Amino acid sequence: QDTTLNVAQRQDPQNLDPIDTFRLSWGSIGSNVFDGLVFRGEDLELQPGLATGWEFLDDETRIRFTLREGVEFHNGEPFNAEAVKYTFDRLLGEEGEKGPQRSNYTSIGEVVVVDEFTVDFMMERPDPVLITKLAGYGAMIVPPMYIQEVGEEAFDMQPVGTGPFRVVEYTPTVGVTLEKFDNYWNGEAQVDEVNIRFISEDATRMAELLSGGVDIALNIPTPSVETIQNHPDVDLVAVDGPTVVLTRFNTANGITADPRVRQAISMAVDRVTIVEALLGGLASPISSAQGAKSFGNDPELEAYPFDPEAAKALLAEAGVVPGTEITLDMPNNDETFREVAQVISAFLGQVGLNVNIRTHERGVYFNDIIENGKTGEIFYYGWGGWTFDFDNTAYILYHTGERFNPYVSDEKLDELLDAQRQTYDRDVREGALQEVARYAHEQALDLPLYNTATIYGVNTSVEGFVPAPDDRARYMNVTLD
Amino acid sequence: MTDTTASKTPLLCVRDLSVTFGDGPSAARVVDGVSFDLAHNRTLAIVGESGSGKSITSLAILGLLKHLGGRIAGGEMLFQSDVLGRRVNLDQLTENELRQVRGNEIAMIFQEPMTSLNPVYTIGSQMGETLALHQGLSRSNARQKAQEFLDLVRLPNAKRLLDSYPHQLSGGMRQRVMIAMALCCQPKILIADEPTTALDVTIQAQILHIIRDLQAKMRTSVIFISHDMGVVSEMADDVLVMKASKPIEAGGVKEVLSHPKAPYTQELLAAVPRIGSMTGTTMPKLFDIPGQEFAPETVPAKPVDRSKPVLEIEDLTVRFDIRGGLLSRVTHRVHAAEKVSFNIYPGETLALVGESGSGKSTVGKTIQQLQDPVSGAMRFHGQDIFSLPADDRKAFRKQTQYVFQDPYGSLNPRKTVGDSLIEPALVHGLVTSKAEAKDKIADLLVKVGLPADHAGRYPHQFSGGQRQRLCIARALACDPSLIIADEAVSALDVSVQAQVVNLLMQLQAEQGLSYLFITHDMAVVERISHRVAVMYLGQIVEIGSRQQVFENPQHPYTKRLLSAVPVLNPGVRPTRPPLEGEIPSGMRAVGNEPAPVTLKAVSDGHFVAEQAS
Amino acid sequence: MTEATQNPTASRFQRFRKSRFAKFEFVAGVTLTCVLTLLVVFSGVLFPGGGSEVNLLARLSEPFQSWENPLGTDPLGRDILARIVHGGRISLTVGLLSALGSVVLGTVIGLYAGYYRGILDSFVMRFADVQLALPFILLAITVIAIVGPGIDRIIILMIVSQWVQYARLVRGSVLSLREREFVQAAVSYGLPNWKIIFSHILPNAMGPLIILLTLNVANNILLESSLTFLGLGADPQTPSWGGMLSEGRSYIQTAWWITVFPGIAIMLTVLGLNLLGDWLRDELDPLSKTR
Amino acid sequence: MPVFRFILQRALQAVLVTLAVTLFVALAVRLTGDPAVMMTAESSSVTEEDLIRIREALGLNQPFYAQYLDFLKGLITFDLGNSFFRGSIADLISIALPSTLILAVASMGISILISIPLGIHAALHKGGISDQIIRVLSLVGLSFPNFWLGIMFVLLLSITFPILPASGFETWSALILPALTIGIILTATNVRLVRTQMLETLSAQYVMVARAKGLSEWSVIYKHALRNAAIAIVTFLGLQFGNLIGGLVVVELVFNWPGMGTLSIEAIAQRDYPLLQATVTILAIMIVAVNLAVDLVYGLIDPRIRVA
Ligand SMILES: Nc1ncnc2c1ncn2[C@@H]1O[C@H](COP(=O)(O)OP(=O)(O)OP(=O)(O)O)[C@@H](O)[C@H]1O
Ligand SMILES: Nc1ncnc2c1ncn2[C@@H]1O[C@H](COP(=O)(O)OP(=O)(O)OP(=O)(O)O)[C@@H](O)[C@H]1O
Ligand SMILES: [Mg+2]
Ligand SMILES: [Mg+2]
Repeated sequence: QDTTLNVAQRQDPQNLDPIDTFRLSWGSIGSNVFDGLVFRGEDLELQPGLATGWEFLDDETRIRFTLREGVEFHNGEPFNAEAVKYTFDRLLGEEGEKGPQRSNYTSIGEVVVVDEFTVDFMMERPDPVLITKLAGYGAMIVPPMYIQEVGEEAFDMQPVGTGPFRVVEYTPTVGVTLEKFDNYWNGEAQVDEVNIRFISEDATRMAELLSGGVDIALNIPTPSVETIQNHPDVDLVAVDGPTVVLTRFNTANGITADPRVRQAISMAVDRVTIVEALLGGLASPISSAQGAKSFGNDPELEAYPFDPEAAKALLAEAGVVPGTEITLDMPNNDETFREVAQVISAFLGQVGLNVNIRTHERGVYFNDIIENGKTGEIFYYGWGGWTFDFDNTAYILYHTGERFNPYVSDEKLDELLDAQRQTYDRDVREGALQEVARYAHEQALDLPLYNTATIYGVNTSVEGFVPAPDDRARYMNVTLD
Repeated sequence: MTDTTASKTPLLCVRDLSVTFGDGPSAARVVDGVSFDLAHNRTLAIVGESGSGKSITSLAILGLLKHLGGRIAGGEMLFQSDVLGRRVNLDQLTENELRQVRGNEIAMIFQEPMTSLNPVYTIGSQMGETLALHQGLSRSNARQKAQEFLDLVRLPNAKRLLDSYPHQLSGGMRQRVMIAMALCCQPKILIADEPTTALDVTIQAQILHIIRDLQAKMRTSVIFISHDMGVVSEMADDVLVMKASKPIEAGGVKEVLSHPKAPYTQELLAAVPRIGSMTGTTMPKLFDIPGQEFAPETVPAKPVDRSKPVLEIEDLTVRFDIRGGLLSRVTHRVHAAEKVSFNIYPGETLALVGESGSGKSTVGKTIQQLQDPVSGAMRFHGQDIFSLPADDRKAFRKQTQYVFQDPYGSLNPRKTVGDSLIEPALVHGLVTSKAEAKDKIADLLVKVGLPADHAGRYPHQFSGGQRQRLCIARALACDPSLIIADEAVSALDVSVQAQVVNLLMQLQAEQGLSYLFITHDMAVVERISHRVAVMYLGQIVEIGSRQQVFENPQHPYTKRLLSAVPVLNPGVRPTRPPLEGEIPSGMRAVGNEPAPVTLKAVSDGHFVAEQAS
Repeated sequence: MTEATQNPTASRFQRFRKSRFAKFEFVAGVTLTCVLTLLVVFSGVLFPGGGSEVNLLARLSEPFQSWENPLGTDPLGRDILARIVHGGRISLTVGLLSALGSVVLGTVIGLYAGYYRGILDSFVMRFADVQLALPFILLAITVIAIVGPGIDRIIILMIVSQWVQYARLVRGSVLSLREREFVQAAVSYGLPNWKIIFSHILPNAMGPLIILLTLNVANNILLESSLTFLGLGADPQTPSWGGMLSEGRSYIQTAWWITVFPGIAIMLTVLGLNLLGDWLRDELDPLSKTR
Repeated sequence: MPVFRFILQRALQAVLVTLAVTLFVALAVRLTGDPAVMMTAESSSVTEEDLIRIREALGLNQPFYAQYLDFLKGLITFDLGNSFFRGSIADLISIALPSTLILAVASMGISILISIPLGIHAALHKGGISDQIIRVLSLVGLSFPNFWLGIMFVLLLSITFPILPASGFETWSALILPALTIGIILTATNVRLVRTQMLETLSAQYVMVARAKGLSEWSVIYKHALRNAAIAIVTFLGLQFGNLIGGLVVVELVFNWPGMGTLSIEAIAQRDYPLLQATVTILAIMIVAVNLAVDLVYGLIDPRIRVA
């Protein structure tokens, strides 16, 4: 009797090739099909994956990986140093150029085959996050012979990896069917088949979950949390995720160019209430643009307290008259933030700021409104590096000239951010990143709101599902009643 | 057919029939106490004014009222049925029994031939349907039989017709198909509801002939509904006159038509234009309507001054292009008017007569500049119109006014009649102030015998005759010298028609108007016109004074036209020869131009086309 | 289809029995539309807060529990009733403005095209074909991707893509009216063209036009809600029915009232307009006028 | 010959319309934003060189007319090329088109099955109770926002009473809810249409004639009246097809139906020019084709426009 696990997730990754995507929707499929040299499980600890170990050589300009033996791709092709070299040559070469993953790995200069089960990564420049990055997305190891045989386009649809499941069929916009891979190197999947369906409409995905049409649903929207909690057959499984939500300020123009105004706004918004009331408690208020699990988080750092009176005073001091109009920009497809924005608007209304909310199509929002600095005084920003390393977020937010940083340009921040990128020393880096967070807080460069939980709805018949904070759901150890 | 000789009991015996529509207090009684007997092989004509309940009576006999929401409120209709094998009261039959009688023993030809045939089925299938139903014929047998009946109504090429659709047939052909369809089960009773009203005189004559002929062959009893006394006199054995849902008078045809007792019957007969009644006179003459406002003597018969024509038409030619083929090139042309020439003098009525499609309206419209001619000249009081620039030409639209055939259609339903009347005068700047306009409207209304305070009403609040007067009043608004009346009286009831014709003549006497009177009704023409022009296939084939044309018709076509008019001479069956076939059409392939006819003088002012062969 | 093909007796009968339903339509249509319009017009007086006062303590209160929030509250604790009343403003504005805009534009062009034929006429017909082949929603999504979302743009978009319907309809009427005898009569006594168009043709083409108009007002209200549902409509702070539906759908299992009530509001409005349109159709039927 | 000419003329017109639509779409789509930018919208580190590289890879550096001609060439040779992001467009369409067609046909079917008997019944009982109920119901049906109706169905029939699946498309049962959602709205219009058309034909003289011939009610109604009413009904259904497609776009989203609507909306969101061009063009061709077919069918049922 074959067992089939039915899963629903919001998005279609549209392309199963690891180097052609940056979507979380790929992570929850690809993580079951591919392995990287490094493995990072649900506890976020880095462990040996297809590499059994690694060491830094030559003044940290060369990293040597010892590869696992006896591993086989789904098509029977052996895993070896050639496969690793092929994977990275492909990622950094012509094929990788067409996709969005390449830029994450450009610190690697070249991969050299030492022997059948040893490779050296010759580093172009230091990359402290590299090892983490080898655990995901673009660094997944792909089979050279298979790709050469079927071609790149076929690989997009019918990829082959070394993971616990192999792709049986991928039907764009509909779903993907995975089948247990019998020769998996690291144990055996408990279900025979996983059927992942793409259901973009939240209400429909919920309906399927509640009616038993699917066993596990990903991307549970916060409004549905209560329903799931109250439902006898479905459990809610939540874990802190990488995604943080903040509102950023236009620090260059308008009233928010004045730090006092920014601090006032920070004090006028009650983030705890937002989290409790709107997010069903499934998020945590944050004091910098990172969650508690993030490398670089400083538990000591206290957010601005909720204090409307103080906020009013500060505003008065800054010469902002009550009734001043400001604008908040946001993308149009974020239902939850739509509510949050309106609550923020209500809070700011209490201290005399009238907020107009403008929405934009997501693509336009990021690459026009933000990139070209066309935002109002306040604008939404949500970011979730699956690496859980503050570097990723902070660099984008505060480093001068970054694509999504139209306003902040601060020598001190640039220096700190650059410095921590030059070293693999975790303590040095951590100190620098915490310093960045503190400085941003003092300047009130943004208003960090909360770190959202990754929420799954799971039927009670499902056992052994461990929620992945980074959305990379793994179904290997899941069993069904 | 099992006709067991003339039994003493009538075939159909209607007693005290009443029909109501609606229920409760708002119920309308549209047939009230009608009784009659229909004997074997006899024709009963039901005549009466429009809306008097003639059609409803016949629908009641067929048991079709309930589909219209009507109900038989009283009376009985006894019918000797063979299929049911007993004498039945038609009102008491079940729907199923009724269906066996309908179409089989009692068949009906409906009022409007144009809409009585289902447009999406072939003639053959529509006829075959009835035959299959009532006579259980197979497809091919039904087809065979249908063809026989089409032959019987003298439709040319019956075999091909079976596969034709209704729209491919002319009105006359459709009406004949209807007759064939009604007769194909050889019913005992044929109800013919105004079978010829919508048709041309010549076709009418043809159809009446066919019905009479078939009746004689099949010994069918006929109920013939009409408001045309001439037709009735030709067709009926017995007559029932109805008015306002009640029977007024009944009896043998001779008796009723020659010695009408009821005032309404008398009135009806007085209004009937009788062709030949003017023989010997030269001037037009008013209808003698009992109780009308002006006495006939008030119209002095002035001789027409023929020194200076109002309008001269010379070699007027109008053609319509018919496009076809892949490149939509002109492949054919309708030669609607070919080298038409005539004059109209002040105070004169020229009647333009001819069959449907002979080009009469085209000539009228061209004069009114609603249609561009291909060639020819037109002079108003000597002024050549077509050579003027377009803008100046329009001013002449004041000089001539056009009265359209359909009085209802030519009044804007959403304007008060006052507004409609004054519009032409406003356009031509004849009135400038509101007060002036008001006076003028009142004046116009009074002129055509309508109360001045009706100006604020809408067209639908007037009767047909009143509307026709309104159209005439509008034509008068610009003090034109010529009025073109295109079938202006054909749609009217005889009595109303007489009133309108009188009005026209009276206005002519008062104001010296000229008329171009377009019609195909020879009886009216005889009354109203000074001169007559006969058109045939786009050309004038005979023209002369009324007396010359009517008393000495030269062209065969004129003769045919005259002989087709039904004569009110009860009891005397017409002896005119049956007409065959369809009217030839004016459509010709490009390059195949018709030969122009040459007119030859027969006597002073009387010209006739020379025969081609 | 034309009057000529109808049996005069039967239509007389239909007129005669023109049912009580006509009255019902009228009363129900007028009542619904008037009540809703009044509510919307006086929304500012009835609910001065504009329905956007956030009260997180009262979030998701159930309907029919208190006088304060008779229809319950949304996730931000805002009063559903107040939001529906205020939201009607957007819906009705969109419905009315877009329909009025397209009816004016379409009628003028249709009259001209039908009367004079020629280039404009073939252009209108071809444009109509093209427009027919492009589903409005897709067009709207594409255009809004270019110009950005907003009620004003939606209205303009609707006008741009709907005037053709009116133009086609009017053109059709004009083509047949042109041949009617009263128009011919007007030509025959020399009435200038523009006068013929506006005083003879237009009034007689009004009937179907008004029906299309009411239908379109109703449809555009639905379209607006669809677009807002897709995130292309009004900004989040302005209450609109489509927006409410869109926001409420994630709560459909926990708080049905957020979605159901605005849905009913849309339904009633559209129903009211349709009833009115139906009634108007009967009323403007030339046959029923000859009574 | 004239029939042939008619078809030829209509087909030519259809081709021109399709061309105009494709040109319009191709132009409009290029105004919506740069797909290279969109593609990298959420990637934080993109350089101008990256963008140029991507544009080149996507063929966006060519002049517009060349891109358009390429597209047309593809259209004619049935080679729709590749999506910017997701492989062969033909593959995508081969899933989306049939599922949209199934849904369209099913909802049309539902609506025809319901609306014809209902409309006839109402017409036959004009002014009666059942007629009034049908009229009111049809108006109510016209007044639903389609996506809302869909959500209500899901709430009622998938969650409260879990009888039918809320999404999916492999099973027949999954077809029911979306087809019903659109079907109901179509039915509402169609009932009214059938009713008025039937009223018109039922009062026609030839129907009275058919009765006078003694035909049974059944053949009077279905053979004589309905066939004539069908002429207008069919034309209207053709015109309605465009609206149907528009409605599908939204309803597909609600039911996660993998059809052309969903595909188009995704394509717009990603500025996937080739895909969007392809989907909209195919939808347009479908609509044009349906209307062409209607014209031809029209000729079949109405001999008056069938030139002899
Ligand atoms: N379906 C109907 N409902 C209500 N009244 C009707 C209906 N049909 C006819 N009538 C009325 O019944 C009366 C008689 O109509 P009928 O058709 O029998 O007249 P008619 O004598 O045949 O007139 P015509 O010469 O114009 O054909 C008219 O007053 C008409 O208004
Ligand atoms: N616009 C037109 N296009 C093509 N043919 C036309 C047009 N108008 C009239 N005809 C044709 O021209 C011929 C003459 O038409 P016209 O209307 O002048 O006839 P008529 O004698 O007035 O007939 P009726 O008595 O039926 O009114 C007819 O064969 C008609 O079919
Ligand atoms: Mg009658
Ligand atoms: Mg004529």
